[in-house]
Amino acid sequence: MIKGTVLINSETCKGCELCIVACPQDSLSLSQKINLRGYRYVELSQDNCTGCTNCAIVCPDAVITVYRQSKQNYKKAV
Amino acid sequence: MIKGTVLINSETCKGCELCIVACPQDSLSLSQKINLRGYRYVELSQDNCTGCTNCAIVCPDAVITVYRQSKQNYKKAV
Amino acid sequence: MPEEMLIDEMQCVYQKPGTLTDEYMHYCPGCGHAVAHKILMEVVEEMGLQEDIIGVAPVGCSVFAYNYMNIDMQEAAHGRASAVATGIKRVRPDKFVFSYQGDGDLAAIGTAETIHTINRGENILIVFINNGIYGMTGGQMAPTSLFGQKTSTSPYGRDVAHNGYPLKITELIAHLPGAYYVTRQAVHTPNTVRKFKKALNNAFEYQKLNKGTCFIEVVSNCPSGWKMTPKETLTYIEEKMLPEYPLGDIKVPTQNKN
Amino acid sequence: MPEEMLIDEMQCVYQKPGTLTDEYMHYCPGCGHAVAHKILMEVVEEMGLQEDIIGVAPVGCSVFAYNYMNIDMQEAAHGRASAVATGIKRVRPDKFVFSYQGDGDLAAIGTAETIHTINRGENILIVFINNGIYGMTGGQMAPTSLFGQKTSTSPYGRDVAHNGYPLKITELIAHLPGAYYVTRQAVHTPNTVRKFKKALNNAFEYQKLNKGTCFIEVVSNCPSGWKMTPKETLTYIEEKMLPEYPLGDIKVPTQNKN
Amino acid sequence: METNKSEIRLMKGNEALAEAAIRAGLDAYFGYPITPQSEVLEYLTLEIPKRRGIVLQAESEVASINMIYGAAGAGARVMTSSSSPGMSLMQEGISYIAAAELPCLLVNVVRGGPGLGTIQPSQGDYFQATKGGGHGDYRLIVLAPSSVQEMCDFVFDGFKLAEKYRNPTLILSDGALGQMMEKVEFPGDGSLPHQIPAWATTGKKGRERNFITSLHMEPERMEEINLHLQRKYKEIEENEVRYETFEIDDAEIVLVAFGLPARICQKTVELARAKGIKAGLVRPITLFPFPKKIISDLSKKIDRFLVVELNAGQMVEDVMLAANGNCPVHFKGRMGGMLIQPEEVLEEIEKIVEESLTLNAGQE
Amino acid sequence: METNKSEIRLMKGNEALAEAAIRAGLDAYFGYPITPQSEVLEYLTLEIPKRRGIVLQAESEVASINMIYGAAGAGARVMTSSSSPGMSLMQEGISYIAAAELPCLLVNVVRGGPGLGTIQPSQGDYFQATKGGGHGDYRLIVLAPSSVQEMCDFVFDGFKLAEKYRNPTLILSDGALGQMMEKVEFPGDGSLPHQIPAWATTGKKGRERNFITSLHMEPERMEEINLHLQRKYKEIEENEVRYETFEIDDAEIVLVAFGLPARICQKTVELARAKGIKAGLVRPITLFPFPKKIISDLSKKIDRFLVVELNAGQMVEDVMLAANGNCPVHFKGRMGGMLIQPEEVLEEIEKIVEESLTLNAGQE
Amino acid sequence: MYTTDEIIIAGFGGQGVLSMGKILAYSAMIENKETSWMPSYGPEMRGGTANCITIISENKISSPIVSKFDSAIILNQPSMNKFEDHVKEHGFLFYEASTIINPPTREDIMVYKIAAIEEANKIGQKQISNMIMLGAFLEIKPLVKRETVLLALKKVLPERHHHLIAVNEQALLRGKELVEINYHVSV
Amino acid sequence: MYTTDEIIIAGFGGQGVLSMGKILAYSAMIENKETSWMPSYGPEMRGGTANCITIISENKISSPIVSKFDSAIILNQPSMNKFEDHVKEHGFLFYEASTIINPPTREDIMVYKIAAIEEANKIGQKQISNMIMLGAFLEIKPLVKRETVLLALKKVLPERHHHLIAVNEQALLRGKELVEINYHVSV
Ligand SMILES: Cc1ncc(C[n+]2csc(CCOP(=O)(O)OP(=O)(O)O)c2C)c(N)n1
Ligand SMILES: Cc1ncc(C[n+]2csc(CCOP(=O)(O)OP(=O)(O)O)c2C)c(N)n1
Ligand code: SF4
Ligand code: SF4
Ligand code: SF4
Ligand code: SF4
Ligand code: SF4
Ligand code: SF4
Ligand SMILES: [Mg+2]
Ligand SMILES: [Mg+2]
Repeated sequence: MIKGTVLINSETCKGCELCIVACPQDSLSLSQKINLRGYRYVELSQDNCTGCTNCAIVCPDAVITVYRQSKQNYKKAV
Repeated sequence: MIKGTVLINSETCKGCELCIVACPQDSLSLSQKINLRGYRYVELSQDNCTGCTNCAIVCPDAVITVYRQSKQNYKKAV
Repeated sequence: MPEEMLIDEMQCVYQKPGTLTDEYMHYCPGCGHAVAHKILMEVVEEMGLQEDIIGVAPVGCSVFAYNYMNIDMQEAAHGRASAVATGIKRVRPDKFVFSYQGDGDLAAIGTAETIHTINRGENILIVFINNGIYGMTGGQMAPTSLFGQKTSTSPYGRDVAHNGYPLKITELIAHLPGAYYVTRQAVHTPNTVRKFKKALNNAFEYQKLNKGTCFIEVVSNCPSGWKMTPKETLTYIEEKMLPEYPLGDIKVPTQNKN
Repeated sequence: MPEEMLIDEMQCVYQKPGTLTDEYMHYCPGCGHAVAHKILMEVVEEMGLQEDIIGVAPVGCSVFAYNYMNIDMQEAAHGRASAVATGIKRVRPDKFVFSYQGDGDLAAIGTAETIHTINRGENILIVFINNGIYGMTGGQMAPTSLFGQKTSTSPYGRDVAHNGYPLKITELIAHLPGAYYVTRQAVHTPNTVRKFKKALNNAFEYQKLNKGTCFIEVVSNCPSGWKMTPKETLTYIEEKMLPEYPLGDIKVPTQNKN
Repeated sequence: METNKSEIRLMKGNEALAEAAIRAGLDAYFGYPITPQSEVLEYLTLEIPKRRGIVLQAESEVASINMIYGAAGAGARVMTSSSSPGMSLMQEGISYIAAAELPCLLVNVVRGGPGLGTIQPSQGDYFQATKGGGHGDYRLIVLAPSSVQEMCDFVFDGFKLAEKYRNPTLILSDGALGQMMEKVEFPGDGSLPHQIPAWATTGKKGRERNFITSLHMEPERMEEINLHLQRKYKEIEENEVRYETFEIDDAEIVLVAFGLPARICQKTVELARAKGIKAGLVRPITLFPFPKKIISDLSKKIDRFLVVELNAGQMVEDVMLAANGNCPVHFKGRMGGMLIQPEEVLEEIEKIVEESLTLNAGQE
Repeated sequence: METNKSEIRLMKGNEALAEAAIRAGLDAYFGYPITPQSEVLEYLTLEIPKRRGIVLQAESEVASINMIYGAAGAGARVMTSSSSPGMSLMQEGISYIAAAELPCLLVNVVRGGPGLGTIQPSQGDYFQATKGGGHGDYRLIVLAPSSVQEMCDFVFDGFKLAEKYRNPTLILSDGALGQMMEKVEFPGDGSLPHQIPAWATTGKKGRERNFITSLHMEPERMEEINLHLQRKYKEIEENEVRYETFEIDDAEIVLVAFGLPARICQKTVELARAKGIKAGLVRPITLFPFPKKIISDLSKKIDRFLVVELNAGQMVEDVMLAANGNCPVHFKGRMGGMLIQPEEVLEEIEKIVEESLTLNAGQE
Repeated sequence: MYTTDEIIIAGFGGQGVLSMGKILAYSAMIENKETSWMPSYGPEMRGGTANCITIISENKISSPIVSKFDSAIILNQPSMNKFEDHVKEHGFLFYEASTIINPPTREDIMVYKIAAIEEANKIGQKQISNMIMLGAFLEIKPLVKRETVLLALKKVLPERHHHLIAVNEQALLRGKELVEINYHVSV
Repeated sequence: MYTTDEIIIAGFGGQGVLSMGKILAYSAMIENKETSWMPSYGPEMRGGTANCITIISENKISSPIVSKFDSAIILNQPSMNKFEDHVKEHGFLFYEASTIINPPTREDIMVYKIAAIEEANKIGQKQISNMIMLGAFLEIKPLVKRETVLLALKKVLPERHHHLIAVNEQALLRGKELVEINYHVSV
């Protein structure tokens, strides 16, 4: 399985959970903490991310940056 | 052939000639005279009218009243 | 007069309907508006609607319709006749209500009101006089003007690339579920007039049954705007208008749609 | 942070496009507008249009689009975005122009402008966000609200007899010859987003080729207006919206239509 | 819900207006959502199905006002409401309605303009309301409420005046009045009976045909129509002026303000008097007809006026016209959705008084 | 057609305006037919394809004004024209354009209102033009031509002013000026160069993004916008006032009239002087900014003003505001499309003079 | 001779009413006079009468619309009914003999009955009846020179119609003759 | 005790900000006081903060919108940043302990830190944190009686929620206790 990870901007996350629904790996979950705007934000809660970008694609607020281990030379998966 | 005739209100006729085109009997023609509004108006110029109402139906200005010899008890042909 | 002698023995088989006033009509010689007025009022008379109907006149050559039609009427702002008719029908649902509109009025400035009135299925009749031109203002291009048609604002002919396509608003609104009966008629020959009359009859019958919006397009002429004699307009209608705007029913109620 | 260590060895495969500004978006959590903005700007970035494109924002929740899209933009009056886009495109024909509009904006107050812009075949893209509600003003009924849908102005549910039918404006305008490419997309799943992106790509390619109006409806959600959590809106879209507004191309260019 | 007796409630201005309309026998409402007045439509869609009348969300303000034209022409008691940009779209329709002399009630819950502006309260549409934003010479009867209670009361007054003069009446409110809650006491249902007028288009049963129009091609005829309208407006000016005064008897400086700012200025008058400044207040309630006479009378005995508005200076022109140079007229305004505070007005008073003292000192 | 040199022609006002617009470098015209101004669109559709620019018949006036907004925002030199009912429909769009500070030229060939009214000439839209028929505090620069020549000249002036101040300019004409033919001398092409302004939306090549908006949710920010606009209007009032005077040096009664009636009043002045009445004339050319100072100055030395308008009395308010009670201001108007004749104005003068004599006699 | 002449020309739409006024105005412009031409406009023209007011003056023209006229050229009965009373005292009224059944009755103006249509038919060019009328008018009221009118025609007519200028000249002259031999003065 | 009290209540949309103000206003009405309630409105509420101004007075209320407040009840950090400076000198500020990281720094006002959310969680009814806050507020500023608040609740809540009134009463009392034992006065 390809190894990936995501970087989450906890201050722009609005806790809508759409990324959580979209993640095929169940890697994401809502934190108990709230950010300055009052939202519980998303965290990577499991180490099984494949870097599939699904979460990032559906994230309305462009909160998520996705990285993938593969060396292929493309910038975006979509 | 059924015998008919038409009554033409020469003052409201605008001389558009649409009745002339519509008459299957060629019974109508434009007069040389002009009415008060400056239009040459239509006259019954032949005695072969059948009272088919075609002229009256297409007359925009409701200038023509049509009569027919038949004794059938209907008021309008359309 | 020789006619008068004859007449005594004859029956009157066609006369100006009593639902038209005695006012002299301001329309140009041979104008289809006048025919449409007359036929509409004939149907109103024959169906006995005169005391139970409210009409809406547009801004366009037929703006004075209320001078000629001997019924209660309102004159609407340009393009808004169907909104005005909606206002009337909503508060007087037991009355017959129709709007009478030109192509500039209904298909240009009034497009939104037309579409939404029909989409709501307002239980009214819309009579749409399509003469492919702005008659009243002196012959400018209408949304329904034909390809290449020369008008005072398309002096080199209507150019699709610049002015867009002749708008078949009737076909368009037929897709709306609120439209119950949609038909295209004409008034330039005795036969087309008879069919138009039948269509009007249908429309009022449907209105009585509360069926939704009925829409009758009338392909009409505008001798002045087209810069033709009335006779010439007959050919133009047959040869130019009808191929683009073919006559006939576009949407008819089906049995199961009651 | 463990991620950062990993990241050094990894490649970035998805990030916020540079064509979005750094502004925090005012949209409610989970709002489809934000997804649509992001994807639109991704396409603008990938196609290299950023310096040659002018967008038009509507009045509606996306009224602030110009704060988020890092391109030249104009904010239009409610319903008039396509007229504004027409004005821009006519004087800047060598630029890419799009309008971005909600269902109230495009399909209610702006109906006439929508229809006539497309009928003229203006060489622009119209992005139409159909969330079946007036988001910005607090959840009133839109022309596209569903049968029975409860909104703040249809508290007992949309009643066809009173409020009319959900208006399928996209199917309607597809009948206009000026419409070159008409498609209905969504943004609630990774897959629909990918297809939406492809559609945007097509539309800008066609615009480059001067093909006429391209129209992309986006079936979108409004968690606030629908009074649901964002997650719940996903089900509502699938179960209620899509049956009424099925996804897919409605009009595609055919070979012979070049 | 008991609606046949009067009751006190705590309510938003917009909702109070809507409730009042139902109690005033509203036959039909046509409108389009816009902040900050959408509660009117929302309230009516909730209540009317349970009670009586028609409420229809139109596709636009243009459609709304023309539906109003149709329904009013057919003799119904009708109302529409909107906020600034929406009112601008109605101007053609309003001109038609005024010209065709159809009674109806219009409501503008004004927000900060121009353009899309902001949704906060403003009085920037005074000119549009009182001088006719549409084309041609016409006037609306304009009522300016300053409390939620008046948002209710003026609905009744508005219908009454509209029907008495066959003239559209406009309630010129603002976003704050629309959104705020206050106590309001409603009259019971049925206090304002309504009959379908004889001129209405209801089908020509048993009479000559009625028609509603504003078209008169012959300029001679159109001038007659205008003369008739002008006579009517004159009559309205003679009979229907309404205003309130506060502490004007010995006032040296008189504030003039309408709507919410009038309440704020009343507080200012109290603060000023506490400081020994002889301030007073005139609050025009009808903006057309404008209370010229009281202003004119005062102008001959006071030192100065200070007009306070939430705009760049609009009613101030009417005050100046009435004062006709008899005394100085000052202006203090806030714009773009900003409200004004009593203290701010007081400061302005103090500044003016001081300036005039310096001026007088300089002249000596 | 030679267009690069000036030439004299006999032309309708509407056509002269259209020809002038082409010569002034019009990039785009968007408009909708309406009598009595349709010749503008007609002329442009005939000429522009042979020359330069864009002309598009829109589906409505609402669409036209919003196309203007778009094209002006994209930096083009643009114009639209209409007549009264059509202008009313544009009020929302005009408020947006004024708020977003987009330069453009608007033309109202006024007809008799209110409502559908008549197509004959009128000045019933003065209030709408000068006080803002749309919502919020904004001003148009308003030019009032009184000859076919000025229908041409003011197009150039209009574009110049609009672009100088980033403000819409309105030419307030009337049906008679639009329809009548007179001699007109045109400047050659190219006399009014135009560059795409830096703020325009043309694609953000090599710079930060530009955006055009009138939305400012924060009332503090919206107030700043308004203060900025008000400062601009003030500047316009200081710099751009234009008017003409005739025989005012020793005048005892001064007529004030704009547009066509100003020509008619000039004749009246001649007739009056022939009868020994010391009459004079002030003709405001800019209606906003209004020539307050000359009126104010005169008000201190003359006996009275007589304002003559083709309406129920609109500019008369601005005259009264400027005269500020220094002398009486009388009014004579015709409405509904009726023009006024020099003799009729003379009669009014004689009546006023007589009345004042009686009054004075009575007072002695 | 005349400092200002205010002329009404009225008749049916098709009678060349507007162009007659235009040609007068054009001629005045060529002769460096002040001039204005104001048509009746809008839908009232439809089927009804058309008219225009042409003013020719040595001085700046104040109002292009007046209600009393120095001269009237009337081509049909409805216009006669409407405008007869609007001719100034001692003014001039020219009217078309063949279309006007009820001649004017005023005795304080100069009245000229011109059979222009008849004459035009004789010449065989129906459309020039208005030039015949104009010829008659200019003979009595020489506001502009006949040569100027022909110059004006050259400017107004499209190139392809320039061959008609000769027959127009003929018409002007015929008008002049008609008025010389065949008029009725009622003052 | 107080002739007029101008109160701002501010927090996130979901924190019951508007209803807290409404209940206060309703209670004042029941006690025959003058009152007004003015919400922030429009799309700025979206995702951002909501607030309302409630005024309770013995006299007619002039302005429903003021910019300086006698009392502030602040439920989140952004509102604290925005409104701290708007409390009048010697005014009162109540704030939610669990959401506000940076406590107020002013020394010329009375500040009350209330752990309402925590307490509500303890009681097991998340939604009543605002009633706890209100209980605390009313203990310090007895503008209306606690019994009146319960009456108001009865009027405001739909019948089906009337069973919640008991727990609301509990919450009010808990607020009263909290403020008695656990506050910090900085003046
Ligand atoms: C708001 C407004 N815009 C424009 C006009 C001018 N106008 C009057 S009628 C008309 C169009 C008429 O065309 P159509 O609707 O096709 O009617 P027709 O005369 O051809 O029957 C226009 C543009 C107007 N009166 N009001
Ligand atoms: C002329 C005018 N009318 C009404 C409004 C109020 N208004 C603002 S946005 C909107 C509708 C928004 O709905 P939609 O277009 O569906 O956009 P959404 O917010 O759902 O994205 C309305 C009615 C306005 N600003 N201007
Ligand atoms: S990139 Fe894919 S696997 Fe990783 S968190 Fe996002 S959705 Fe889950
Ligand atoms: S989709 Fe984006 S905003 Fe929503 S929870 Fe996930 S990261 Fe946060
Ligand atoms: S159709 Fe009517 S108007 Fe036309 S010529 Fe015949 S009778 Fe006359
Ligand atoms: S009734 Fe028939 S036959 Fe007789 S004139 Fe008319 S069309 Fe001809
Ligand atoms: S202009 Fe055309 S539509 Fe109008 S009356 Fe004349 S012929 Fe009929
Ligand atoms: S109200 Fe609806 S459309 Fe608007 S931002 Fe919120 S969720 Fe999105
Ligand atoms: Mg037409
Ligand atoms: Mg929406």
